[in-house]
Amino acid sequence: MMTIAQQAYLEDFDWTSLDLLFLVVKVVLIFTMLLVSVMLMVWFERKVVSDMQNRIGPDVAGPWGILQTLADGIKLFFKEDLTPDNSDRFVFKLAPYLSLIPAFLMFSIVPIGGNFQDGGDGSVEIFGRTTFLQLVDPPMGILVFLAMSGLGIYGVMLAGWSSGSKYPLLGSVRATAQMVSYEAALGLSLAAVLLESGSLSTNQIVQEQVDGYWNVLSLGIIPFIIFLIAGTAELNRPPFDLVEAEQELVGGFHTEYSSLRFSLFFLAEFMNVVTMAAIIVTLFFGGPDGPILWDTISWFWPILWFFLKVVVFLFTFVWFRATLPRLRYDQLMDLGWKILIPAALFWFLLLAGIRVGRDADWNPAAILIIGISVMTLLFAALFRAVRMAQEARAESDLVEYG
Amino acid sequence: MFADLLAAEAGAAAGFPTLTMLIVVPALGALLIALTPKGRVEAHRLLAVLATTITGAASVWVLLDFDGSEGGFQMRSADPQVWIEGLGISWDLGVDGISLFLIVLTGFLFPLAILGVKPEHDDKAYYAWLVVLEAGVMGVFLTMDLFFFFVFFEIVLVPMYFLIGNWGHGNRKYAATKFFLYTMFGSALMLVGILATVFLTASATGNDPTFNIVTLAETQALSMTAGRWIFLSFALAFAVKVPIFPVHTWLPDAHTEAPTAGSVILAGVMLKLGTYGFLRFGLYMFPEAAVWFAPVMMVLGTVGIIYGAVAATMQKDLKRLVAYSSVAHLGFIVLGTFAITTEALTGSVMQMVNHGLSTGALFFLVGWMYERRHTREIAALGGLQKAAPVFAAAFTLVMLSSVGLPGLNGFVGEFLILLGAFVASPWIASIAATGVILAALYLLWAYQRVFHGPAEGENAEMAELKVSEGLVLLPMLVLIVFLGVYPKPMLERIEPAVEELVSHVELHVPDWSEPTADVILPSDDDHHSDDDGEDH
Amino acid sequence: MSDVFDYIRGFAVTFNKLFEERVTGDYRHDGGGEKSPKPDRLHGRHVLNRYEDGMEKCIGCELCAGVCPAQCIYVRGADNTPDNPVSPGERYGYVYEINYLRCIHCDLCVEACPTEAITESKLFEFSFTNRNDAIYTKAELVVGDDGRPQKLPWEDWRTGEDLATSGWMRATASSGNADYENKVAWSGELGYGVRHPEVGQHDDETGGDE
Amino acid sequence: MQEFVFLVAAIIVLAGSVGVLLAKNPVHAALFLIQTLFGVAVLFLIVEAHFLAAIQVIVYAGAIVILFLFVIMLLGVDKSEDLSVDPIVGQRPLAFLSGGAILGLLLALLNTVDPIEPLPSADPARALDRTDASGQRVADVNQLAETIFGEHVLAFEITGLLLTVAVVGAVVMARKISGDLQPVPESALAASVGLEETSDDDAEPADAGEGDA
Amino acid sequence: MIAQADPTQVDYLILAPLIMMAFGGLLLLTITSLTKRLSSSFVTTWSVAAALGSVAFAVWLWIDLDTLAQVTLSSSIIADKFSVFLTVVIGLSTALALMLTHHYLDREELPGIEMPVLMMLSASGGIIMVMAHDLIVFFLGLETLSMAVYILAAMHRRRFESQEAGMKYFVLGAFSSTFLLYGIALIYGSTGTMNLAEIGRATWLARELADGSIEFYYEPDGLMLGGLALLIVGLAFKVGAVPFHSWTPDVYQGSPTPSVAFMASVVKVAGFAGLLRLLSFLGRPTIDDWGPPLEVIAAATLLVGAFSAIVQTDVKRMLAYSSISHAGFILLGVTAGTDNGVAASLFYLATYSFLVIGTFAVLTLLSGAGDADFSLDRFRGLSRRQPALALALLVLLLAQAGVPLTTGFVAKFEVIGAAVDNGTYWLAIIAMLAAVVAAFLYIKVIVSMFLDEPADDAAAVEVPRLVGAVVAIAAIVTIVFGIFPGPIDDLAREAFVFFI
Amino acid sequence: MELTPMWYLALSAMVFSIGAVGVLIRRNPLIMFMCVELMLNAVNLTFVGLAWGRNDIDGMVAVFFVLVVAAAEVVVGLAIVVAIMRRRDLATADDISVLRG
Repeated sequence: MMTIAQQAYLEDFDWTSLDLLFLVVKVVLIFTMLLVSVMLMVWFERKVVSDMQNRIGPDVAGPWGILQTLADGIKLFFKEDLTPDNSDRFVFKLAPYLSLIPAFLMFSIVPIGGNFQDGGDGSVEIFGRTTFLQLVDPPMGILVFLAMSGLGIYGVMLAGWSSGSKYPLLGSVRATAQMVSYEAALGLSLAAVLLESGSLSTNQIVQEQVDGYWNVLSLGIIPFIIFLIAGTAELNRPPFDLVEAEQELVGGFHTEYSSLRFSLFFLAEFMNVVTMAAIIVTLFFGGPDGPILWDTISWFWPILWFFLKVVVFLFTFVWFRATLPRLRYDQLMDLGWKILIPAALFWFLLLAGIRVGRDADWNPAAILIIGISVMTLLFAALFRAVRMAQEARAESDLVEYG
Repeated sequence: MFADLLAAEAGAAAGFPTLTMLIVVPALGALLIALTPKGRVEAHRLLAVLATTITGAASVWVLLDFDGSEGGFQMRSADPQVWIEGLGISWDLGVDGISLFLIVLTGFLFPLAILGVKPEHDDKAYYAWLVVLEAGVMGVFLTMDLFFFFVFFEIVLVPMYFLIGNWGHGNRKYAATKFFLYTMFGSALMLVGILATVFLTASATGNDPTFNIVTLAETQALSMTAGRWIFLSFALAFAVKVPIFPVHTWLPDAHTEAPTAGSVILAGVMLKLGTYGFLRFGLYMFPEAAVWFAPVMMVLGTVGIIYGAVAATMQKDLKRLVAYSSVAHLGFIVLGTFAITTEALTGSVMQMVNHGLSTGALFFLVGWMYERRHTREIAALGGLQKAAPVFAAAFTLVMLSSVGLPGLNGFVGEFLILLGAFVASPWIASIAATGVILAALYLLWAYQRVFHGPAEGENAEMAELKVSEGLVLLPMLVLIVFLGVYPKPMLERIEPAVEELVSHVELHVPDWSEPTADVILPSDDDHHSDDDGEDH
Repeated sequence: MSDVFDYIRGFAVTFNKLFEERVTGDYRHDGGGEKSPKPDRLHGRHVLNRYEDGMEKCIGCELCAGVCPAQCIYVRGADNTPDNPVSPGERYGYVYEINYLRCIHCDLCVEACPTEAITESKLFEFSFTNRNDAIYTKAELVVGDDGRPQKLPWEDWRTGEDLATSGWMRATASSGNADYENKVAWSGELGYGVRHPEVGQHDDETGGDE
Repeated sequence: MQEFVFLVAAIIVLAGSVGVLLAKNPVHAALFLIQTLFGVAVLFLIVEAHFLAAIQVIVYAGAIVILFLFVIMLLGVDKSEDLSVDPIVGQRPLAFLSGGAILGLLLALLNTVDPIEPLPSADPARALDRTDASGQRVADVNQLAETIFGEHVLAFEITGLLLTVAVVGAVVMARKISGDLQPVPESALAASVGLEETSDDDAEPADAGEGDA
Repeated sequence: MIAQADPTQVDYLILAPLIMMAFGGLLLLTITSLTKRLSSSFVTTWSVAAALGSVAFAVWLWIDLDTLAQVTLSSSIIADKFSVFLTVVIGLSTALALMLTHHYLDREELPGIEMPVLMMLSASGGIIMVMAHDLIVFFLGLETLSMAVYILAAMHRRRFESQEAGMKYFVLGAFSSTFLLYGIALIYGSTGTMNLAEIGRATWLARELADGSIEFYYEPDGLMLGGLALLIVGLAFKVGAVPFHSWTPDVYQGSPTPSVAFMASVVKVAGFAGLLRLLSFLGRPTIDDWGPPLEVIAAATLLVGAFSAIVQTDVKRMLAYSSISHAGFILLGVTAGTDNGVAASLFYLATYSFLVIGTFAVLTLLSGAGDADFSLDRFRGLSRRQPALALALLVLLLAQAGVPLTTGFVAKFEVIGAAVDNGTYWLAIIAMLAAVVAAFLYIKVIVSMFLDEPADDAAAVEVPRLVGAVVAIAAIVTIVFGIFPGPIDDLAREAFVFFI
Repeated sequence: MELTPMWYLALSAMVFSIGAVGVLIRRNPLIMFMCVELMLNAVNLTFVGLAWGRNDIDGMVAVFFVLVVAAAEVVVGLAIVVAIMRRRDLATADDISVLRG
């Protein structure tokens, strides 16, 4: 049975029917929604941060300054577009789009609504057509997110390189190392989710979490925490914003950008924030899952719950920014490689072990105890190895300089 | 493992594995020498002498034990020790009239070579290499297995290479390398030939491959073309080893630069590997090809005779002269081999021994002369006769043997060869005969220049032959005379084997029979070969 | 483990701030609130001073331009015409421009000035929409007849804010009194009155710092 | 429709690969490589290899090319290569010739092949269009998982070994080494400052492509 | 013929040599990271023990093989006598090469255990290759092997040449791997499977003849032909056959000597194992198809190797070319494609491994600290300084030259025998000529060692016990099995693959 | 015209050849690696095309493993390049020619 969402695929897609129209409408909707959400997100961030710093924040443009982002955008739009002499012009111009497009595409797999209660598959009826409230639901679903977040690095990287200037280059090299490193942790914590859902499709992942059996709890909180941290790093947001570290790198990869091109980066960055929040919600918090309070507007509740959850995570990101100081580069790498990745891996193994044990009817308590003790042992070994390496390095430095 | 081999032979009819002993004793001797501590020069020498003497004694025992009336291989073990099963390679030794005297010659010359000269340095390695060499040479003469033949044929290169390279004179590195590469190059193709023989025979007969010479020779399963090609590959190896005219150039260098013992062994024994190879692996294994190529080989042999003689005449270095005389002498042997008559073959075998004795002795004498005078240049010598008459006398005798003076051993061989060759090809034999005259020319001339005339400077004070040296030389001189006067015991042991070889050739080569002379020449007093041969 | 709680405490701190009172008032709109007082050493935009008789202090010596690390000052001097002098002495600043897109308000020009011609005010709220506006010419920099900075259209300040000036010190006494050579002292400024020296920097207390 | 998408993707792929071949700047080459990889991912999608398309992008674009770019930037080796100089006289025509030969041979071979169809002997359990109990087509990722962890489990384990080797190797190469370095041989130094004689004594210069097919 | 007791069960005995080797390396890695300072003798003991353990398991497996071949893990791994034989060879070679690293790392002051670890992991890749019964597994084994060897080549971080060697090896290695992989893809296209047994089954078609009997015939399509050609190209690179040899001299010269010893033995063994296995699963007709080109490759390899070696002044480089020539000899056996040929190749591989490791062991010693100077001067008068070492090297060099009473001779004898048996006389003749030409260069070294006077300032090099042991083992094996090659030969014959 | 696996094979042959030429003519090791990646991708295309044509999952499995190998190769190769470049500021392979050959 070919579902409608899957009809976005080339085969079986009826190019003449209303399917096409539906698709176009969905694309436009998602696009608009993202743009609007970016606008609001920027405002929201500035507002919340200023609140947390006992400031007022933007309040001039529009009520409570809500149109501030729009004003900024218009300003940027009219600013002079500079291209440094040293730059690699083609790449310099290409880079912002490389940043923006993956950011757009990433959202296409997020189910933003639909009834998943009582075994529902999340489809809704609109104008007599059954459809999903998501752009596409490809079988490899969540991998699109990983792929796009991988592609997003190019924008940052090439922007930095093509500027022909040292700070952007340093910023982009940092960004690359950081994003590649944290993508591993991201993927590994994601694997735990996949283990639970048994499918890569986001729709399936949501279906499996229905009625409050959210992954955040059923997987233990660890994968979620790792995903949250790694996701923040992936977004280059504080406290992982070494990429732009103003004090050291002026503005990081986009130092040389101005005007519209700069705004594209800006847009992509915040779009990614929104998407990341949406993904977290989808993966760990049941997506649009939530109680349907009044049946008359049943389509409304999932959307509401979804956006509420997203807003909570948007707030969390801002909260991070307001609270945590920026990490040093080596701390960043240590956190990623020595803590998050092993932890994600070990937790994944533990979950897999429990699952196997469940299938084989082993004593769950015993598995848990044994598993956790093995994990502890492994972690101890890991830390010992790290300490050994540090000592050895210190010693060799001593020999070298002493 | 050796114990196995010994046991295998012990179980055989011969009772005691004499033939294996001929190879194993020197090999063990070398091992013992290698294991003896470095400084014990006398111990090394003693061990070397012991090993070679025991081998020599054993060879003599083989000689005595040999049934002279039989032509085939004797003393073979009934149950050959399998070495590589999949290829049908086994440890199988045997001796017939052809190899018998070469074995004895080897057993005889090695102790003398060791006793005759002392190395100037590195005694241990020197003796070890020499004794290893003996094992290799013995192996070539004794083995009944193509594979082992090749192994021994190649392995002798290594000790000889080191003997020349380490204890030789002047340009020794060059000479040693040239020697090694030439002979290795020669035998390279032989390996292909050997393998082709084995596998072609195996596929023709449908049997498992075997490397046994007798089996292969008796089977004669090769096609004519294959046989000829393979013969060529063998011939190249032997031609280099002999050496035959165009591929001889390594020999003067090697002989000249080798230490005295090396020269003696090289000339006395190692060159015989080639001529023996021609007999055993040319005629015996590929009779058809041998007959087909015989004219060419005879011509080459004759060219060698004349070329060697002419080149010898022009040499300024006495040792080099002797080396070139070897080329000439071996030309005779090749000529005799490919004449393929009973007389010529008998003569060839005889001449192999003769050449070993006379040239070996000559090299001894030249070597001692060099020890005394530190030069080998003919022009720098002269009038030695006065200072060292005994030395001169010995030299005369040996030289005359080399020339082929009747009454000495050289004559018998050369005469038989020419006699046989004349029957096969009068023209070639006639030309070859001039070689005898040329030999007289260059040797006598050299003798005259070196020993006659006024003795000047150091030449006048040259020391006389020492007793120890005399004792080394004496057996050789005795044999030279004895074989010249009374060759019968030797001939009658050789002939049955040769007869059988000739009949083997006749059997396997259609339309060919042993050339016979229209006129039976009056035979020599001691030459009863025809009658004896036809007795059985 | 305590680390984790420390983190949580940190988050609690920022979260609690959400509900605290804002420290910033809404001063932008008239009547919307009071501006908070400026710190003593705030460096605002420059003014070119005059003597009491209305003569300009600037003598066009270009020391300020020379010392400026951002190279934002452009000065060209000219000879005074004897019958109508702009400044006392031979020369006066004929052209005096400061580019505020470059100026970093380091105050070095003020220290370099031998005549105290250039000083800094506490006015910093100016936003222009044109690059040309960023370059303040002499006409805009020089104080008005009342000895106060001129208010330019794009500058946002309220009455009285031009009263405060940036505090600064000098290495040499500006008054020309040889007794105060090498002593740190406050300068008297036209129109702003004499400020009290900060503690420990008065020559009476320290007696010089040899 | 499929054909159209294939053609577009094929053009993208070919243009990208020619771009890699000809780009002077390594960064541009990397960008062209991404283009190719993306085209290949699309081609994967056409035949419903969704999972492969996704990991193609994740692994290649998301990791491999990033690594390339990272190294280019880290080392600052992004200077353009002068393609108009033939490194070894005659190497370039030869290379094109051998490339053409490879292509020609391959195409000729392919031309002889019968249409590629499912083999009669094929195992239905491994068919791509296998359906599950409910008649729904099994997604490629599920099939891949079953095969990789079933039939090819050993190969999967070996990839672990392989990656360990790669990591150990990378760590070894990247580790700071104490002590004095042995001098870089004269010839290398001469080459780096572009002295004339290097071209002389390099009669047979280092050439990575000599042993081609 | 091929037995698999229960497809769902894993036969761990078959995997034991592989597991032993791989886990030996990985555990060593783990232990090192957890201990403060690991004595290098522990590392050596551990790694050599693991390699020998692998050999021991392989021997057990050999004895245990009651059927002709056993497969496990969905028939992706095969244990027949062929693979077990080569596993033993790889294990022993690895053990010897590991024994060299100890001294080398100490002398060159290269800290770290990565060299032994990488060697062991690489060797496990080699074991996978020889045991592979599935093209994917084979390819992954090859990559594991190669990847580790690239690093081993670049291991001497203080020597620029070493890294250069690593890079050259890597670029060309990766390049050739793609050819191999493309070949695998095309074969897959032709047969629809990558399992060797199934490929064999798919390739051999049956047809019923008029008289009712069934005839098996082989009809390769274009994909199969192209696939095999590309496979051969890829593997020819790995074994360093002409014209895919250009990496060999540079890599050998630049790489750390123990790595070279490892490369020359294990990598060659694995590469040839692949060649033999891949050509054999399709049977005799494959050889008929590919015989002529392979023969040309073999001849070119022989000649180029031998002649290029002559002009070298650097002994290590010279040995690199000579190793090319040796590859040509082994190819003789492969091209013959007969039982004899395969057995001969196996014998050659087994004995050559010892030879070459022994030779490079001596080279390691003689080059001295820095591992850079391999000129002939280093060998001058070695016999005076260190007669035992010189004698051992003499034995090894003579064996490489193919002088009788050494394994080198028997090996050459057998491969040439195979070529002759197959009727390719011209190839056999070229091989012998190449042998003579090559002999010249070994003689050059021997002359230097025995006939030249030592340089005045030449000091005797210290011979550490382990390296000495390696040299001694190599020399003894060379001599003993040169005189009595029967045992190895029997094993090699027992191990040959079936050529239909 | 209908899309057949042959289209895939032909395209991959072209990409493979382009990659091979690239390895041969380019001197920058990094670009050489990229060309090797091109070749690997060509192989992947072949595998996928064939798997589709034969209706068999094995070809796709092979692609999976090739991806792993490609990743490992790049890691090792780039590590070596970085090690080399640290010692000398060279970008082209034939500048690196200390070793003859």
